[in-house]
Amino acid sequence: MKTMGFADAIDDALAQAMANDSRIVVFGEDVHALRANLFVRFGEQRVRPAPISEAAFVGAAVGAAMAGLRPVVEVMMVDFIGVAVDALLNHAAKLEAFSGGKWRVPMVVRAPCGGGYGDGGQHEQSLWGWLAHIPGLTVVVPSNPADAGGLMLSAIENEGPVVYLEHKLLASNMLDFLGSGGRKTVQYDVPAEGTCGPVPDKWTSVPLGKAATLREGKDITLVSVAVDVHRCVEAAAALQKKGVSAGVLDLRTVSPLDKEALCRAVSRSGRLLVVDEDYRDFGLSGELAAVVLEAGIPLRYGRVCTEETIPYCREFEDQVLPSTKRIVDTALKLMEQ
Amino acid sequence: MKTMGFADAIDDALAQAMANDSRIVVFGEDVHALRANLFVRFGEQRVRPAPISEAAFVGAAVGAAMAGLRPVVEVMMVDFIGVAVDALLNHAAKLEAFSGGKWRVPMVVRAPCGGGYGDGGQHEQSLWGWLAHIPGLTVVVPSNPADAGGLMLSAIENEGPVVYLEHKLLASNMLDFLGSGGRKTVQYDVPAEGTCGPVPDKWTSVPLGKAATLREGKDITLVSVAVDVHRCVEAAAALQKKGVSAGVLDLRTVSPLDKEALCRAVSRSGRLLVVDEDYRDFGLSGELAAVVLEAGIPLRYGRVCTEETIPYCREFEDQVLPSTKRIVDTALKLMEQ
Amino acid sequence: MRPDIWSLYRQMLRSRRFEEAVIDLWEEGKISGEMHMGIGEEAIAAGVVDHLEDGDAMALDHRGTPPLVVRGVDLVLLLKEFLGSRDGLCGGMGGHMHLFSPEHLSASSGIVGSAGPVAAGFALAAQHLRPGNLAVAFFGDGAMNQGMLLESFNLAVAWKLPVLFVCKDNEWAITTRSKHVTGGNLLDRAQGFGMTALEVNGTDVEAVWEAAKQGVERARNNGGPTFLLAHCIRPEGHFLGYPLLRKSLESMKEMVGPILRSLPARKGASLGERIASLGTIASLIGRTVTEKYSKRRDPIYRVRQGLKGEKSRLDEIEKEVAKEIQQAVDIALS
Amino acid sequence: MRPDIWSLYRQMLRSRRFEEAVIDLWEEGKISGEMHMGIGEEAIAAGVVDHLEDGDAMALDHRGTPPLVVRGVDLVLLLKEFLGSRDGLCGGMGGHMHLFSPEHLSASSGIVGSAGPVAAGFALAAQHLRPGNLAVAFFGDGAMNQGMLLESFNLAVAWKLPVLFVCKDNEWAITTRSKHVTGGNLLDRAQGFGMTALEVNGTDVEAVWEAAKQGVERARNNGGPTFLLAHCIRPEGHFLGYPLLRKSLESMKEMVGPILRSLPARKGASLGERIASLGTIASLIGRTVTEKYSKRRDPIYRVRQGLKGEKSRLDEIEKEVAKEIQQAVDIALS
Ligand SMILES: Cc1ncc(C[n+]2csc(CCOP(=O)(O)OP(=O)(O)O)c2C)c(N)n1
Ligand SMILES: Cc1ncc(C[n+]2csc(CCOP(=O)(O)OP(=O)(O)O)c2C)c(N)n1
Ligand SMILES: [Mg+2]
Ligand SMILES: [Mg+2]
Repeated sequence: MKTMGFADAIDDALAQAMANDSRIVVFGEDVHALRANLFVRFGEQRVRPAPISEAAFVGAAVGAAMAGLRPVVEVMMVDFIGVAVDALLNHAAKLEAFSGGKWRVPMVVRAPCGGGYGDGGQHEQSLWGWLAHIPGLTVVVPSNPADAGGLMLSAIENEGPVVYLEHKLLASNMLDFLGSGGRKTVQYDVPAEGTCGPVPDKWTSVPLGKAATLREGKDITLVSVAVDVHRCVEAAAALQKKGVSAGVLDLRTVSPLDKEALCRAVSRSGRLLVVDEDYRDFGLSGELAAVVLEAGIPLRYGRVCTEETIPYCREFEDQVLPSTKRIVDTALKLMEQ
Repeated sequence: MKTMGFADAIDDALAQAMANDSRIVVFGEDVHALRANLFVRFGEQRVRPAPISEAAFVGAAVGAAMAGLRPVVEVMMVDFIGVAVDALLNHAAKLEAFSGGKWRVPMVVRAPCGGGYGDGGQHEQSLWGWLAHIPGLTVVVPSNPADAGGLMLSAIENEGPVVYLEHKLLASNMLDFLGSGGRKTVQYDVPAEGTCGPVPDKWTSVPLGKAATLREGKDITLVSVAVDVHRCVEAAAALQKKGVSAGVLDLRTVSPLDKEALCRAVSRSGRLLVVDEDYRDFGLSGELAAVVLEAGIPLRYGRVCTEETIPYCREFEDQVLPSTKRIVDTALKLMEQ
Repeated sequence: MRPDIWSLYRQMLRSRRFEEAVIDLWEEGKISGEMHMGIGEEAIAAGVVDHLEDGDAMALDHRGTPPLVVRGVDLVLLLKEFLGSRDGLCGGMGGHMHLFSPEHLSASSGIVGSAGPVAAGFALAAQHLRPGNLAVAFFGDGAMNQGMLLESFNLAVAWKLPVLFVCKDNEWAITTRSKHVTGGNLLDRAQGFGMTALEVNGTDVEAVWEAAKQGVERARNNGGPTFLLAHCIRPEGHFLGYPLLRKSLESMKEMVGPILRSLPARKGASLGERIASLGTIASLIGRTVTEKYSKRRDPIYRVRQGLKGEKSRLDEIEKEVAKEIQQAVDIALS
Repeated sequence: MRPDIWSLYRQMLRSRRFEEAVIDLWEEGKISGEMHMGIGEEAIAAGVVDHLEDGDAMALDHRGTPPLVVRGVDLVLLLKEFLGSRDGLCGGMGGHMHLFSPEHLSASSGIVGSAGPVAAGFALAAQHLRPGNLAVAFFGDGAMNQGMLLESFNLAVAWKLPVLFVCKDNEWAITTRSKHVTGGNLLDRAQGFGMTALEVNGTDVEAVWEAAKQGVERARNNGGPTFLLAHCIRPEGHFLGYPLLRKSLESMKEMVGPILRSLPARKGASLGERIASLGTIASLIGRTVTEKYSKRRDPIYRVRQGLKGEKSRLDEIEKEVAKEIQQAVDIALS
């Protein structure tokens, strides 16, 4: 056991995989700089800077994966997937079905996501629920270094397409690059346990589709991914003081969902509060409600999500993104029901 | 009152609007042929064929709407929105928020959607729930000629961006063009009431965000849009025979949702069955569960949706798309709970 | 090395007869979806695919049949896929717009322009895993306005990818005359990305073969991508049942009725503009119909003219191919 | 008609001083987000925007400040928006990457390449509603590989839209040298779409003004779009706080540490390739630093050299502009 940063963990696990499998290639804009360590160690052929042509190079990742490579293709921010999503929606996600199961697409789309550093509505989206709507895509959203590395390994080992989202508030290099820019004059509400933590000496894969129970609770279950997992833990502690026993479930994988873990927790607590940095409507928060109801489990339900375009102004932004306070308040309201 | 086909109703309402407002322009691939009547009446300047450049011309619709026009831009099938969705995700949907409310984008994206005629997984998607996930977009999905015309009027009159989806099984010109191709040797399960019906002599707008109760029911509420609304009506009749009183709600607008109508119906019946031709997970079906739960209404819940990539083979396709039989079976299961 | 005109002719004929069989099955209602024919493109398919070897890949568009037939994909599997049968090439899941043969590294897609990025990816894999192999992308003139295809040109040049981009220019995008919505000319456009671009008469199989040879060799020798603009025709219209080619009167009435009604409608464009629009539609129909019935640019007719002297051998091939196709159809339907 | 160098100079200086004030506010932590400077592009902004009239529109990229300053947008509103204040240009909702001024028909976006389609739409509206007006799109060399921009070139030509496409070629896309990922040259690329293309030294405001004049006149006279390739520099790096320009040692250590660790790591590329990668990174840093400190291609320095003789008038403008900016800052902060 050693400790490592969130971003370092991803690159470290990636490096381990690349060292053992020459079919793994990395490409995307500025990867020679953003992944300088991989660029130096594995050379420009395997860590290849790309033009600003997401549609072409994400589409190329599909073809490359079909033809024997295991590409890890980088989209600089998940917000930019808009120009390339056809490659996922109509190609990567559909190929196995189209080919009658004969052909699979072992590719990873790696993209920073999330807000909390004042980058505005086109650069702070989460979109994991949006992408998870597409059958055939696996969507992974880690919340700490150990999961980040382990899930990157399983993403690479997976025979189908995986969208791997790394939250910019957890990836310190990204936050420094896009946010502080070396300034000491700005602060961000960064969850310590998420940005740096214990990791194994040798990476082993963390299974896809398995949630992690961070805390058992008999009154209410808080479910989330990425940064908000830590907000939930904070909220659970605050709720404890108010005599409310709140459990916290870290989904880790948005699709496929760990339905057992979810239903087990909610059937015990009877209350589900979804905390989702992605947009509220037609996304993850609704899906979790449906899954529990389909299991025939009666529940009280609430959600704390991003409900609108994320504002640039830090103050407004804090009001729009889920916060510990909003979680606690909504949980207490739910307790009254 | 006269009767009119679904597709004719849309073009007729559009023609009425265009005759009264010269700012309304139509462009998209092959509109000179697909909308030949508009092309002849309003000329090539206002009904303009476009290159196969959805990203550019949907993006251009955003700019055109910002600068004073009221574009109705056509995407030949909603499946193809994948190459142009950035214009909706990061521009049309966000501009009002970005500009602090100073600038709005009165544009309509018109796209045929839906399956049931063996066109395969890249040409039969619905995606209304996927698009509705984006805050700032209105998503309209009519199920009959009267609504189709009236909702097109309100879509055009709306000051924000509207995605207007016309189901290909209801638009006989589309079904003939893409499906039968003039053949008498193929059949499709086309709901008569949806393809042809009474329409007003002069079009007036049907309000956005208002559902239509097609049938009251005290045991279970079937909620849907487009073609499946008619499957639900059929299923409700079948359920009646089995002694189950099933109500049917036609949402008509996916976003914004008519939450009152939904909650009213479900609080009465205590059971919600969502029938959604769009993909099941992280979409409309889950959102409806969340809305009802948020209102504090206890319910039994089920859904009949498309769960995977739509197969080409007509036989498999019928199994994957929602069907009256699946609706009835699932409803009866729900009744046992 | 010179092309073997006889084997090229046989391949073209196999594709033609295969697709003619598909037309019958479609008419009988046994095939669903938008059935796009490659009739008129056989010389391009034969002239290009003849150069491919094991490990070479193909990214195809919605007219993927001829390249797959020429590449040697099992005709019965193909037909069964068209018929949506469980034991078709893709188990009936993909259909004729989504044909996949891993053994031949061949994949098609119904999304216009997507053959470019996918071929770039195939070529990237070749660069890493199979040096000397290449990827071919087949697409139409309409696709030349699709951003992802244009991006893939640049990507292939920047990464020096072994790709042969083949543009089958039939001058149509469904009902649209491409020149009406396309700026400049396609050769300049491809060259503008720093790519070697060749133009060829796509109905002349030997010319296609010679041009493709250059591109294939450049790719195999790590010389980067080549763009091949091949002019051809679209006698069957955009797809089977194409309205502009309907013989039945009522379907014509259906089309013309609303148009004529809207001609005098109150409010709208000036009469001049309306007449102009009518003219546009009329000329599109006219052009479509003449294209169907003009033998002149039929690639198969062209070869036959060249080989007129050898009638007996032509007949022999004709018989053999007819037999092969008939057998495939019989098995597929049995 | 000749350009008024003095008013052009004043506009360039206003933009420069404004952005220098922004740098201070950013350093103080009062501005968030990725703060992209237009420093080095002032001659392009001034030389192009000087031709615009009421009803003309601008689609801007992530470096939208100079064109908006030159266009006459209220500096206080701009600054307040940068500061995220409730009464900023967009109520603090958009920020410096999403600046919108309906009165000036000006909109920016942080999505690379999107200025093309939006400008095409602005131009379409002009064609219908304001004949004689045009739209300008500002974007970078990196955007020239973004499909939607390339599509918009074709769309503008096909629809004969009054657009002036202005490519601010600083040869960079963040840390990437554009020539390394771009095939051919950008002028040919634009011409490949059948568009008139002009090349100009983007640090020479009079040259930009003359070239822009041609494009603007063509657009106003229904002559369709023009592409203007303007070469410039990027002295401040990609954005403020750009790692390759950090002075602090520890941040350099942070960057260099992992690189050096991975140099000898077991398994991976050959030592030669590793050295090559190192060399690439080193040269990028070197290039970035020299670009910051070479006055030679600073557009403002260039004008001053030309006007050396008129020192007193230069100083006067200098004073007036400094005063204007200082006042704006004071009001914005008050
Ligand atoms: C992205 C996208 N837009 C539109 C379509 C609808 N569509 C299918 S084929 C076609 C025309 C393609 O023209 P071209 O590339 O020249 O091929 P051709 O049919 O002429 O062989 C269009 C517009 C599509 N399939 N994908
Ligand atoms: C579609 C998209 N991809 C990637 C990015 C990230 N990004 C922001 S600026 C930039 C470089 C743009 O280069 P260029 O167009 O030359 O403008 P410059 O910054 O050099 O002025 C990139 C890649 C983005 N904003 N949008
Ligand atoms: Mg064509
Ligand atoms: Mg640049």
